[in-house]
Amino acid sequence: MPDDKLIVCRCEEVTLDEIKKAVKDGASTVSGIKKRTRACMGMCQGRVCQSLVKKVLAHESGNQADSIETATSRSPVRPIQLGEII
Amino acid sequence: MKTDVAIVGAGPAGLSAALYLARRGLGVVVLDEYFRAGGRLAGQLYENPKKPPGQRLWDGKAIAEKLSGDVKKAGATILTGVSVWEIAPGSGVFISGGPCQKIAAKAVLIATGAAERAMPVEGWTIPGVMSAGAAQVFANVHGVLPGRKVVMAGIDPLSITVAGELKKAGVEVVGIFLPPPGILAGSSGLPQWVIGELSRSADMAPGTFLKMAGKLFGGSYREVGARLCSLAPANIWGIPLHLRKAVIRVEGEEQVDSVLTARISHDGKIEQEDCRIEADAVCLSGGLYPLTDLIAAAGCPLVSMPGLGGMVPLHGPLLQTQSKGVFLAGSVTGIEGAPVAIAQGHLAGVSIAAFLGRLGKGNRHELDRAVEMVGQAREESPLKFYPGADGARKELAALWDRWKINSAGGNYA
Amino acid sequence: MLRIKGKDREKGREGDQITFTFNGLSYQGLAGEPIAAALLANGVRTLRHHEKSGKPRGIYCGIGHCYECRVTVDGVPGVRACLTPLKEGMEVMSERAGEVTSNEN
Amino acid sequence: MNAKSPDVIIVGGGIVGTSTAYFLARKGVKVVLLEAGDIAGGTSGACDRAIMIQSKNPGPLLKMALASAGIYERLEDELGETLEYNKKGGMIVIEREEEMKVMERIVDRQRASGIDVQLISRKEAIAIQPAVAPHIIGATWWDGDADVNPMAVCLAMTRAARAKGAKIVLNTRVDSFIMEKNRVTGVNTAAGPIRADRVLVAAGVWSPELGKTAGLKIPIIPRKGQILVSERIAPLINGNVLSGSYIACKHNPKLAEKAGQSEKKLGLGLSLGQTKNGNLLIGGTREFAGYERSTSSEAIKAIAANAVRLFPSLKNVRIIRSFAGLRPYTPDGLPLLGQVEGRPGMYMAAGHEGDGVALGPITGNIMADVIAGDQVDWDLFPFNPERFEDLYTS
Repeated sequence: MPDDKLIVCRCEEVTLDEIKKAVKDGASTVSGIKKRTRACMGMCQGRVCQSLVKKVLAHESGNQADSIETATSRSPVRPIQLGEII
Repeated sequence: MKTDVAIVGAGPAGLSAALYLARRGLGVVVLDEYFRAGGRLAGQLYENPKKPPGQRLWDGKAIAEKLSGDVKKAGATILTGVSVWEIAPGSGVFISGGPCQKIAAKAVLIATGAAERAMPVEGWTIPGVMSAGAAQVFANVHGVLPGRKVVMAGIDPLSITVAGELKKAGVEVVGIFLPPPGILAGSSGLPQWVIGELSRSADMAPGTFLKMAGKLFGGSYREVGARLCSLAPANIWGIPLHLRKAVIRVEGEEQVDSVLTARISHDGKIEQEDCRIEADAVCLSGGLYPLTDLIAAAGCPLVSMPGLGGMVPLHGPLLQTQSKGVFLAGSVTGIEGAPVAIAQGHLAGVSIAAFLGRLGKGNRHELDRAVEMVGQAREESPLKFYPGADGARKELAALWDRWKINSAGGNYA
Repeated sequence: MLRIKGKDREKGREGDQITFTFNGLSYQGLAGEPIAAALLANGVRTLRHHEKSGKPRGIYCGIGHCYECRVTVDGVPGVRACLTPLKEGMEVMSERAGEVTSNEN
Repeated sequence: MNAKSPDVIIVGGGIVGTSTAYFLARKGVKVVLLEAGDIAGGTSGACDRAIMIQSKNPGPLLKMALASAGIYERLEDELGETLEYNKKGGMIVIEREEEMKVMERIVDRQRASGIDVQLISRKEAIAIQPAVAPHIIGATWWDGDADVNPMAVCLAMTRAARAKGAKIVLNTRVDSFIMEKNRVTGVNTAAGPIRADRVLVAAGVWSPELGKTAGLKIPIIPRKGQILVSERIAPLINGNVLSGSYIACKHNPKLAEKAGQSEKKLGLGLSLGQTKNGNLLIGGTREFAGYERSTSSEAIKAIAANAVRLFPSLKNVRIIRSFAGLRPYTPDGLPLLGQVEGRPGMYMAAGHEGDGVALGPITGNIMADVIAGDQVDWDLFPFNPERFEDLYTS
């Protein structure tokens, strides 16, 4: 399957190929992938793709997926309209 | 809005905790993002072979209706269509879409359940491709089918169950296939691993479809081996279950029109492109993981427990967390079935009542009893989602004890 | 129609047949069912287009986590169609690239 | 670690460290950059994207910011990467008469320094920024302000440095200096010691801890800034926007006294910009809260209220996350740049507080000259690390 056609992050349309390239560029954490590719930075905030990103990181570094730290969760954990919180 | 306990999630765990707490006379507000209480209970209907005859039917929708009715009768408030965006440990939760901005509460119960793991395939953003869980919700809860001709990718208890339910509802289920092999599918793209997992869970499977799968794979190793060698699909109630074929691409412009499959070797490599199948919907299944973002944002550490479905918040035997006054119940503590979630919800309720000093001295036994009931629910559970759950629970308990000792006892006796 | 007929119709507890619009076209749905269910029942799968690529998107997770099904409902953008109950006369619109504005006060 | 020691060790992979590595490597100097985590893993990866020059205090800092802007203008071509650099101007919106007075003085001084910043009327401001609240009484505007993706800058500088022979070592914390008497001769890392004649400390807020191991009390304190990120929306904000209250308080701390208790503690002031992707970055706070990087509902709500007051239509916009960065504050608001005389071999480039993005490229450029021993065209006296009397503890 061509990696450049397989979307991993649906929100930001980041492909497997781009994530692998980010790993080669030095990313070793979810946050490193985020800043290089924008994966996990869209509306769903990684609820869909973070586990996939971790799998790629683990695979490329020869570790278990569970050894990759989950990105820090920060509020708001759901999108909120500014008008709702003022 | 002010109350004693704010409960996030109106699924089996949250409702069961609410029922206990409201009956104890505590103020309870249950919050849920969905517009109806019940959570994933709503889509469940199966028989539990481990229960005595007469008690085997598990009608999730009826249970959800009764539970939420009882909760309201007991005096609790259920707010639906409300999203919780932050826990303020010790002071409540912040909400969006509700009648106010904050539910001030002395204790908070997080019962946010699980989310589905993505199982991507090229073309999975095309409309008509949805998660297996979504197909289940639309068919079983809303009475709307995902399509007329459906392909399922990803072989696990959920996907087999959903495929069966769709077939029963009149959908032509073209087949259940492996996910595309590669990094993202990992072991779930390997025929051998899939068979192993299926035989492990199928011997105590709920529902006819999984029992069929149990008959197919729960047998001898020789039979499993034979299945591995065979390119012909197994057959579950007329649905072809392909252990040597994977969906490798979904095609279509504005919506799904076909699916490309490939033959897969024993060790999970694409041998050759197989054929193009016409379909108007594709369901993807990758299993479940605990939805922990809310509790993690409150600063609770997550620990890796593959046996519980992934990262779970560190918590104690009484479902307490490191944040004082914040408790957990249900699949957020690890993926398990609804009966376990109900028992955990009850335990969380008793535990919160004790935390708030409302249990009463003579009622300490209620805590022990509630812990026992969770154990019993686990024993009777018809399905283990992940192997190694028991070991993971023990490991978690040990981690909790270590934290408690290191932090000089924490806040709990 | 993708709606389950007959006895299984009781599966949904939703109410009467009502009329709503999606991108200006008129559809029938059941009051109280999620907007996404009503559209799917009518065979409408594309709910929006991706803001950057313009590629069509529809229901994905079905339970409010993925935000793929967000639409504009009666002028309010970013509403999840899978979580929002349908009401008589609702005006539902796709969100398309460049159309997601938040300028109106 | 490696057989041949480098000429220069750079500690820190933020915008200062990576740009110094690039400019040194461009000179052919053998550089090793050591980063405890990832490139842009600290302050440079948790800031807004404004290169707001008109808000700088007239003087040496402003002069440097202008030179930095010159580097930015050709940096995309030079590095061959897109950095989302966009010179689309900047506005400071003014709500109150007392802010206006402060801003008038600042604008006069800046114009005298050669920046063509304008004080514009309420009507003119609304024409440029249609979403701004009608209650403002005026604004400033300067075409020369810009914005950039700071993470892209750090990553591109790193790649370019690497291409020119620099060695970039990630996930490797520097624990201490190797000293021979007062001379710095290398660093100790988790992966072992590395020797070099010259070591640059570009570790931002994490510099003081390292400084201790060389008997230095580096007067940098972390100042937390919380920022909200919105969903992608159609273009709404032109250029960068700051609130006058923020600038006025920065230049006239007495004005800050008028703010409410909570506002004062948070150091609330609006900063607003829109990324190429359409997300709004809505700031922000300036808090002394140690090294913790959590965000709080208190701050989120305060930032939201402040933003909606100045841009009412933001009330319909969803925020999808928040983050916090630690800005390296110094007591006199100027970074520490140059050689540390009492510690031969040690160089410092840290303490830019919120000016790191604007000043990063020029800082790297100057430090490369200083470290390489080339002619330095800048008067670094105001930035001399030794201006702090109690710098040396031993």
